[in-house]
Amino acid sequence: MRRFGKRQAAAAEPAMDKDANYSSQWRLIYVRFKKHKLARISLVVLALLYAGALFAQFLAPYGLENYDSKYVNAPPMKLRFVDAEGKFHIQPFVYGLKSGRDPETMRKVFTSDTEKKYSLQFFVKGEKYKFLGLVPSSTHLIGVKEPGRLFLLGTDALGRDLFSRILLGSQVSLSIPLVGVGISFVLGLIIGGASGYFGGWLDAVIQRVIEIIRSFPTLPLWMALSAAIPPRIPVVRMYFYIVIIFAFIEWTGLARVVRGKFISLKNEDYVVAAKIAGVSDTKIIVKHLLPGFISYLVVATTLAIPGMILAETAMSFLGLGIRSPATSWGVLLQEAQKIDNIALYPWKIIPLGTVILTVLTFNFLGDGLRDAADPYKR
Amino acid sequence: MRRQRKLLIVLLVIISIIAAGCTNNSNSPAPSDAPAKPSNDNKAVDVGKGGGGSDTAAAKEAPMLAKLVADGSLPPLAERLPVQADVMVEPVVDQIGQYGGDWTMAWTGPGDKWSVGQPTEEALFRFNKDGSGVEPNVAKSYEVNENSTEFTIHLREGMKWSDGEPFTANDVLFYWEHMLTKETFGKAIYDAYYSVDPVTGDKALATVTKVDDYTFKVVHKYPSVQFLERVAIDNKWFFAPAHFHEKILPELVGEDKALEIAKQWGFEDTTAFLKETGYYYWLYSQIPTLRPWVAKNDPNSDQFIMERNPYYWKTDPEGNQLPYMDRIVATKIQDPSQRVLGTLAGDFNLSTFGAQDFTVLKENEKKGDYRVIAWQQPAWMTSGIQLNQTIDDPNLRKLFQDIRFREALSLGVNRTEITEIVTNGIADPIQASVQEGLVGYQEGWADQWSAFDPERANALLDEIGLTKRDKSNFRLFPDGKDVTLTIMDSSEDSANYTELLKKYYEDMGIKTNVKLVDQATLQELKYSNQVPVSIENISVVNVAYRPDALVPLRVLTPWYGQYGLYVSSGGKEGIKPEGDVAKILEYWDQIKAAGTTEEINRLGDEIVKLHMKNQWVIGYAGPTPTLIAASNKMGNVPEDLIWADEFRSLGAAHPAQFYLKP
Amino acid sequence: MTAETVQPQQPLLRVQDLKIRIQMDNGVMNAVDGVDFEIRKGKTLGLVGESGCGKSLTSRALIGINPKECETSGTIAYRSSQEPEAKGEALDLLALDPNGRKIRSIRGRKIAMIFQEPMTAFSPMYTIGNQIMEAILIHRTKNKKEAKKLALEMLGKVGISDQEKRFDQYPHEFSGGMRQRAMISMALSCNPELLIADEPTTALDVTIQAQVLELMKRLQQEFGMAILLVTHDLGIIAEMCDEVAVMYLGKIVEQAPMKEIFRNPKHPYTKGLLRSMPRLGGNKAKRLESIEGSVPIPVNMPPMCGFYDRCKDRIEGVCNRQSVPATQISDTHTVRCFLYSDQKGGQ
Amino acid sequence: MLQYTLKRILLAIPVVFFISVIVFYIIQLPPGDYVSNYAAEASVAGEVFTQADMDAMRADLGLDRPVYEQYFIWIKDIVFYGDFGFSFNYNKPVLAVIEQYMGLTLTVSLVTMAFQYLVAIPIGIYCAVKQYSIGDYFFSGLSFLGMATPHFLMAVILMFLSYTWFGDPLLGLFSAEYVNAPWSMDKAIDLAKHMVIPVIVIGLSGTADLIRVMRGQMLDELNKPNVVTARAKGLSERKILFKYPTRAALNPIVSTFGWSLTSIFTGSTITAIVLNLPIQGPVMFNALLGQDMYLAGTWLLFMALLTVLGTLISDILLAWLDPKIRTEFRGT
Repeated sequence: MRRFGKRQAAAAEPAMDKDANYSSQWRLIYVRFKKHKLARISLVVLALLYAGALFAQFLAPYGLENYDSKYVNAPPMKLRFVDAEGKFHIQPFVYGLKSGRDPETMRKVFTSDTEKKYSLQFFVKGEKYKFLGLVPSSTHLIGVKEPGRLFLLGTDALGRDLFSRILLGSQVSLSIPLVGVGISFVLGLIIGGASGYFGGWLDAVIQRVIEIIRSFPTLPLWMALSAAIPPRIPVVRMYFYIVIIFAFIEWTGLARVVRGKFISLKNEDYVVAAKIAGVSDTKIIVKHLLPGFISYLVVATTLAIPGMILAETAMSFLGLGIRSPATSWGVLLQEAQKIDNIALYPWKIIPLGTVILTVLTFNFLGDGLRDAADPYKR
Repeated sequence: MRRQRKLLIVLLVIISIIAAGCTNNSNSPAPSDAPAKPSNDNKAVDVGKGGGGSDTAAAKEAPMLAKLVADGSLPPLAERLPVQADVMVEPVVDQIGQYGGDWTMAWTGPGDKWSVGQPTEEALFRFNKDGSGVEPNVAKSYEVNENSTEFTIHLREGMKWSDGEPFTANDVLFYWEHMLTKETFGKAIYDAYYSVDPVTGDKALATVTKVDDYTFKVVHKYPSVQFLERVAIDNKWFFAPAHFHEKILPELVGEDKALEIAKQWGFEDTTAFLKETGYYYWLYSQIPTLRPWVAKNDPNSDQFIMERNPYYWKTDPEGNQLPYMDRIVATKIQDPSQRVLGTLAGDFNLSTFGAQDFTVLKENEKKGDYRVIAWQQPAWMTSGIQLNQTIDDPNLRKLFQDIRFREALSLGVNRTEITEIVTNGIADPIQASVQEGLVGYQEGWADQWSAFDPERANALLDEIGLTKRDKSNFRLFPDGKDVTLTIMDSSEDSANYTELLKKYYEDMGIKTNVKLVDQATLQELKYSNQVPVSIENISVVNVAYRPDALVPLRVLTPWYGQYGLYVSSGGKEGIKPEGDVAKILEYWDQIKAAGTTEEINRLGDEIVKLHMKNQWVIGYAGPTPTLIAASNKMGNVPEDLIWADEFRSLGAAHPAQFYLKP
Repeated sequence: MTAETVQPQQPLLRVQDLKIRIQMDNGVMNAVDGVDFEIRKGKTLGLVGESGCGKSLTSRALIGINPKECETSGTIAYRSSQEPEAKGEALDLLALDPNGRKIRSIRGRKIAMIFQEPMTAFSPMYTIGNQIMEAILIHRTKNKKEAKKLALEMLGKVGISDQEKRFDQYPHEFSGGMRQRAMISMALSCNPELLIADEPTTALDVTIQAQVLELMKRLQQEFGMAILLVTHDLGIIAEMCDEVAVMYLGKIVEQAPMKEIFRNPKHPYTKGLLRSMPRLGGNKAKRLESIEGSVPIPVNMPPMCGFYDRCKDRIEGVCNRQSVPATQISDTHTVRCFLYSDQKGGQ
Repeated sequence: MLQYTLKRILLAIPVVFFISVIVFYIIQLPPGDYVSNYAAEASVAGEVFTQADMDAMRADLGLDRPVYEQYFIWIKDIVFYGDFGFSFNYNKPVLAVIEQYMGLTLTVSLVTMAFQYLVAIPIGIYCAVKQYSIGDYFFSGLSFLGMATPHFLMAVILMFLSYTWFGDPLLGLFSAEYVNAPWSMDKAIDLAKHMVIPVIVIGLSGTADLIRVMRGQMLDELNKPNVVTARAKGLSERKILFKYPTRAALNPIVSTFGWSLTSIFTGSTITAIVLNLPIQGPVMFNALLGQDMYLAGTWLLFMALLTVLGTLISDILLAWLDPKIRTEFRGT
């Protein structure tokens, strides 16, 4: 006999009456989130992106310092199944590249050398690297036999494979915003909360501090930083510095919101009641105040992550931050934005796609979370 | 005198009005030519390509000026030009041009003063087309005595400042007495004005005296063979509008009054005011000049405008007063790509570019309706390095002074790859060297250590004693310390190049850092001797003209580091030059006191030879040309000149004779 | 007042076969599943049931203010005794455009509603006065001064002193009871024929609860309006209602005059409800009973009695095989249970 | 309220003072100063600059004094004479430089801002009301795209597209012939044409943010019981929408308006550099790079002041808009 299962029931419950079920708020959020298709897809995409970053060295056919003057500014190669004679191959292949220069414009011109076929191979031995930063290895997921070259997304001005650079760059661009946002989230929540909840002189002082920090000019700070940082500092550490600075400014916005919400919520009857009942301040904040505006915080923080990814690109534009051969998406975009690249080698804009994709997915994810966390959702 | 002038003007106005009434053509400048000397180019009738109007005589001056003459606000052309015999006739490159139009260009603002300064510059003497010598420009002619101590210089009679005041020897004397020797505009008296005793090395300042209104004399104590060339480089304008500066110089109007005037101009103090008005005068519309175009508005505007000088003293071979183009319109840009885009879109009709923009410019040549003209530069290279011979770190200094190390660095880099990537295949994969055709050219130099031979490079490094290695397999000094090359750079543009260098050097086991600092910091670091490796270029036409890059005379060029400070401080600071560097200085002293040009060239050659022997400056890619993207409408742009600061860059093309085809 | 004498038997509102279905990811939820009831002029109908039984949806469906995800069907025949609808035929409120002018002229004017949460039912952005006046300005007068006068009057009627000052205060400056009074004054400001009170006192403490109920009763007499009282509290039902409808899982399982329900409950659910209600003077030794289990969610329900899982008197093979028809026990008493149905042997 | 405002202004004074100290310190942080910068530029242009020249120039500009002394002189002149110092680069008083760019800066910022608010708020409302509709996805997607593309790249790409499609990259704010021309209809049209790219680039990203916030707030508000109450009163949907949820949802947006005060002046710096807009941002960026310290310092101080002012405005707006906070003041 078909029975109406309890599990399904849980999903439908909030639709009935609001006072239905309060015990499992996070579970409800989870259930509602699962219903948000775009957010679910975004989560999958993000997971793929992060997995790509984690295993970048393995996935990328080439390393960051694989310069080759023969293949400067080469356009993306076509993976082919059918060769020039119309024969079909199960294993995809690429043609070799013949390069020359246009005598008039000195532009590098590439033509496919249909004589030379290089099949796409898996688990190819190539440049040495450390898998996950630990295990030395030289196996790359895909590649072609030397002297063939595989440039799925073309090459840059130094003849490096753009596909590899995007993958390897994602390690920097994807990992560090999380840290920045984490810091600003924690700082904003704690400080803003304390300011709003306790009020009084503490509030006054914190507000002043926030004001000072907010008024702090970021640009010269970055410039001073880049001038002050020693040359052989590991690039990632450099980026960490800047992200921390960034987070340091970012948290203030969050803190203000939190404070405002706290002020308007702290006189709610249920909060006052809890206070009188002797519930500890921390517990009141965590149990009673936070759920009141968690959705806003979620939106704010998920929106802050892409903000930092973009900030990194902006810093690269100003010549601050990561420097080639170390690579981030900001570095790639900075290289792409030169007018001759856009005019002559448009494939260099491809990293923009990954930036947009990441920013979008983070946003959709945040959106899904927001909708899921919304206590009034029907 | 003044009343007379006024009367004359009134008379002229009346005549011109009557004349205007007589002819049908109301804007006809014909009467302005009428009172001029009849000898003044009657053949001008055949100026076929002139204004194209019915009135051929109109072609003698720009329509916009003819109009002013017609309504009486400007004296007729003949009165504005010098006397007939003294008018300078500027040859045109291709053909007689037409009046009108704007030269639109991009600049980055008043800081970019030279990009409008050099093309409009009028020097007393200027370099001739191939740069082999100087020719009179503002000066009409000169005489020099046998032992090159007395220079008599003649000026052009009737020549006028852009405000119509006459230009005479007084202006030269005023400049000499009140400005140059008093250092009012913040520059020390130029070396050109000192002569040196070949025996004692004693330095003596020249004397300048007025002979008559149009003649003055410069007298040196010791022979100064290259005086005119040196003036053409050090002190292009050996004159200033006395009637203007009289009214602002503190020593003439008093400190308080001068400060008051400075404040009126918007300046905070007189020092900055005098520097700007005395040195960068062409940016200020209030100051009369001798240039073809004069400033019309505030250079800080988004668009800086220079308009034709109605009193310009040059004509084309057919007697048409130059310049052809009405205005220079310089639009402020903030990013170099805007210059490219603007040129592609036809917003800028003549701009200059580095070789890196060659392909994008060339590909859009047709669409943008312009042509790309390449001028050679006298540079030694495009990409190279200079090793600071006096760097603080004793280990590094010893290393840098070791010729084997320099050879190793030279051999360890694949020049073909550098030229392909960095110069887009334009430059040759050669050593830093003097180009063929320039003074100091040495046969075979370009190929010295230019092969890519990492094996030999490593062998050399081992031989020097850099055999120890650290964990990352980088070489260490015998005492166990790091060998680290720090390349200091101030431009984002060379990032590709330094990145490659780092790779090659590290392949040899030499740890390399690239430190990007801003220009100001780099300058500071140079003074404090903290630039170990620099990628600055060397561009010299003739060492005798401008020695600073090759001879350690001051803190300027990275390779000689503190040697320069030693010389400029008279031995009080810096590091005493030794060996070949000391020899270079000896040669230079001899050049200063040399009696003949041959002698000077021989000594210059010796200096260059020492550079070839030591290769303090290592080059990885040969020189690339400077590109000029000129609209196809822009005529008379020469195609085969040398782009050199000494020749005033674009100024060498004599832009006054550029013209726009309708 | 005259209408009553003319057509004494015509109810003010007759709800027939009201169904509300909501599309869910895992099926269709029959939140309200064929509800029939009548509200007579000046009388109070109590709609009682547990949380989630669909009573709130039902009450809101009457004036069409459920969210648009709720597919509603059936008829809601509204027969006003006031102009201009008085003369015409009964008006099917459900047939009206839920955002249309017609239904809006009834909402607030003829049928008003008060809600459980007086705090959130008022917007914190506007003064109490502003929000009360709003309805008056829509339905009664365009003159602001007059509207204010009426509103102040109304505030006085619900027992708020110092109205002038209160009028300009914000909801957060009111206590809970005050807010509910203000809410009532807002609802009654246009002198409606029917007041729907959705758990009007649930959020209030007991003494205030009593005051508010007292107030409602008084005003009912004063204005002669009918009340649909939605509650889960049988105590309130006992105090306020003339008739009671017990809802369970989207269906009315039992309907009867108030006294009848209390004296003679038929449906096992009703009985359970009554047993779980504390009584003054009741046997203290006897523990209050509760109904086992919890309300299932009516998604993809097969035809069967919704109370089957929790029912002590369930008949296997009958109660879980078919939907339960309503059984008329007396003129005024209906119950939906196979225990009283003739059809139970039908299968 | 007045008392509160006054108190806040008093509290702001030490903040501004403190900021001015930090600002001055920051400007001094990078090695080198205006003179070395100037010398570097001069030597690039082929001029020769000796150490003595530099020392003399430093003495003239007062840059040879200790930093704190320079600071006090600067502050003293500001406080007593309203003199913000002198721009080395422009050879003009700082205020004159700021004034020169103020008009166009305000034009650009206000137009883009107006664009942002006028576009974002209705779209945000629409997206919330029609949640998960095609329109919602379309606008959200578009705004996300605008937000996800780095400004400088979007500006360059748009410029290049404008060039390839229309033959004009629309550099700057005016075509060459209008830069120095007096105002006319044609010039205004030309300006409007040149505003398209900046408005898209700067406006789109800001719009994205605003749409997000507006949509989120609206969704919160739309589900509040007071909407149901209003509906039960017989209000029309439109009136409900604007009176209740919209009004409440605008709260955080309006109150953060003060925060964006500084972004009027600095928000578009990078875009302005790429697009060659003659506005404050790039001027200040160059002042910072070129160590034109009084100009940079004044600018930063000005920004700091605006931030403080903006915060004040935001707080007052917040209090004024939220009855709860407003009555808290009335009560005490």
